[in-house]
Amino acid sequence: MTRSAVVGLALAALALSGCVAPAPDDAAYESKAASTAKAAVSESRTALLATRTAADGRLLGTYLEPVLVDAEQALGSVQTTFDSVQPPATSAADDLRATLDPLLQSAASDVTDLRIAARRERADALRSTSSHLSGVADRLETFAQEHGG
Amino acid sequence: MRASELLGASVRTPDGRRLGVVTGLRCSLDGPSSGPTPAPRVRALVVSGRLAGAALGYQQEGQRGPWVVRALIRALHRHTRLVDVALVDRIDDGTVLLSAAPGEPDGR
Amino acid sequence: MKRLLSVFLGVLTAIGGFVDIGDLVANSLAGARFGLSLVWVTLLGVVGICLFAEMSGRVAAVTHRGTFDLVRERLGPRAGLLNLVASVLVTVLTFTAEIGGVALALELATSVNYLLFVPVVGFAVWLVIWRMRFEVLENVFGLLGLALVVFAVALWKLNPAWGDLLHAIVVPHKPASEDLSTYLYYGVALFGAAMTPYEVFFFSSGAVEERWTAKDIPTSRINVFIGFPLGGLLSVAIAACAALVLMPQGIEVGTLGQVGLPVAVAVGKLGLAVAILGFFAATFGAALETGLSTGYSIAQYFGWQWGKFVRPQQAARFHVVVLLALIASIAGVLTTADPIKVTEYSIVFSAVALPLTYFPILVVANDPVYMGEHVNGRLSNVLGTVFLGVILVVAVAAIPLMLLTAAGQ
Amino acid sequence: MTDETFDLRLRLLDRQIVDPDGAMICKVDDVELTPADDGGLVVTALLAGPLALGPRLPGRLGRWTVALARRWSDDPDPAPRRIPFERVTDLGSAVVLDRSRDELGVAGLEDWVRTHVIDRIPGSRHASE
Repeated sequence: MTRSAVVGLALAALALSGCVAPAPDDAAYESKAASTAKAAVSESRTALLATRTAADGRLLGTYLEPVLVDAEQALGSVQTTFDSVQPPATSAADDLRATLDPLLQSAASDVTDLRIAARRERADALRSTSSHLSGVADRLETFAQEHGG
Repeated sequence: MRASELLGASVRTPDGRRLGVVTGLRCSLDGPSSGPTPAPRVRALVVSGRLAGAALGYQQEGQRGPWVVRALIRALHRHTRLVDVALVDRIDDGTVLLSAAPGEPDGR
Repeated sequence: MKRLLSVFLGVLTAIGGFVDIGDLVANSLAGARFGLSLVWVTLLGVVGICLFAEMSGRVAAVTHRGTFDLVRERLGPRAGLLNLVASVLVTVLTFTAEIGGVALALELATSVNYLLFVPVVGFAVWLVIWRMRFEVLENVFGLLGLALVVFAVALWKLNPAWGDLLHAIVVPHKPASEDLSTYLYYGVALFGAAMTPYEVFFFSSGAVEERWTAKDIPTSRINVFIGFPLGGLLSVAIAACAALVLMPQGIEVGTLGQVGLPVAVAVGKLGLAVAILGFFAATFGAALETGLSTGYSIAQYFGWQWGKFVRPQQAARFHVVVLLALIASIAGVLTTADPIKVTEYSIVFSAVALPLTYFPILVVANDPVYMGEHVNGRLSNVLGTVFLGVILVVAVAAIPLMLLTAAGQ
Repeated sequence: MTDETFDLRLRLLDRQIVDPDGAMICKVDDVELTPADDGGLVVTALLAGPLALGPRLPGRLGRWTVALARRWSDDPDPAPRRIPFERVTDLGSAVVLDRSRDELGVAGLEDWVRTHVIDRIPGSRHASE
């Protein structure tokens, strides 16, 4: 195999694995935080939309659970990926992390609660968790917008 | 001999000049065969500068479109000539040696 | 009357069979992220697939030879083999994505994890390929695929401002928040999804399976020129639903469940059930097509007997190839690689492989010795040449765009 | 084929070979040429199988194909499968022969796969329904 082919394969493997190099500076870290928040908004709102549609009697019972499970898993991996990035040693980076991390955790645990309540068919729990998650999603969205996402 | 030994072989004149490579084998359908179909008889070697694109069929009459492809392939093969098979002296490990230099390219 | 009915049936199956997992995912993804600003790519792709499907159908009807038979004849054994390897890799990747898609559709219908369905789905695919007559297989899954019309119903129920919708399609604006490279990357994906090469292998080999002759060319044209554009409209409806329901919420599509959500919102439970049926039929039908196409391509290159018009015993190597492709695909899904991600890669690699399929078809459709009076006309050639240029640009740009955008992230 | 002359590479090589019923037999993987008494080279046989295709494939792949086919064969000096040109009844979009695959005995792998794999699966002898 020629060297260019090896380089090409390595590049392809890097792209396919979707992994991110450790953030080198504040700007890159901020952009990573913003895209993380955006991804979390997407998953939270998916869970919310599905739950709301189900509450309106418009979603099949079997459909809700896989959608919630997928959102839960995706949120988990979004958070893990963000946490695996080594933040630059600046107070700005620490602030970003201190704001975003609790929001991610909150969103993840809300979606988990939704999934549990959905399986138990607890309408009241679904409603209260939804309204909480809705607030978290809005804050995540604001965060993403503020940081250029 | 197999046809594939001829195709792609380079063609040289007795004085060692390289004419190109064999890109096709012009046949007439009048060879001896004990079956219902007369056997193809190779009349001439199609000799061109390069092999690429020669099997697409643009060196034969009739294959016209699309225009861009035809123009490209014809440009690649503009120095194509037919070499009468009677001029072949011997075939040696990927090289066709001619017994005499053929005439000028027939312009196709 | 009977003939009219069969033409009508042909059109319906062409519509229902148009959409596969790649179209579902790519259109929903692009709709949720870029609104309707990429619909023009889908429309372009539909024109392209119509053009080349008609050509390959005509070639198959006149010569009774499948696409790869001719690919090898025109490109020779070396370039033909390279072409074969690339096409088979892409087709098997698509096969994997379709099987994953069937399993995901079943998950949405039952709440049972999709991985548990994979062996059953694999066996069912094999059984249908092994036992069901070609015409039956094509019609059943084509007609069931029409269930996806529910996306058009959903769009109508969402009652959008139609004028704005049309304007967004005709005068596309890239959303300001997105990079140009990302926009183009998704354009490549949509183009690859609309023009997937296996559709042409399947269409031309199907013409041989059904023993078409030159007399069937008009029927084939009706199927292609009416069925495919209407199928393409389903793709547009899927994109529009995502643009109307998911985009305002900031939802990015990453699962099949998200693709169906707009239907639930707009139409309700029954509509959603129909959508799931559509997902199932579209992916199962496409799984059959990709599986068969793998066998068609390899058998045609080597000159083996292929096809479902003979007993399996008489096409032993063909059936073994299909079986091996199926086993590889099942193994691929069971690695737990996300089927939606597999789909995204399969359509981008399809875009890379496009010229390999379409160039030889264009050349053979121009061969007067083969085609006689059915040789390509001027319009086919002008459009064919333009599309060949487009396809080449897309194929060359696909991988650099993928690396540049980290696969659209 | 009404052309006065035609190109062997374009019209014969790599073309599908079928039997009188249209059943596919193999490809024209290569063509055997023999010098004729009255001049020129005449096609005397069509060659098929890995031993004919292998030498036409590039480099290592070609050599491996040939080596593998040699190992597979019982014959100490295996040759490609040879179909005398007398068998050809028509040269069109396919090369048509006057015998079936089984009568010609040219498909080793197909027979092996049929006996060892396909025949063992129920339903292999029946047409689809």
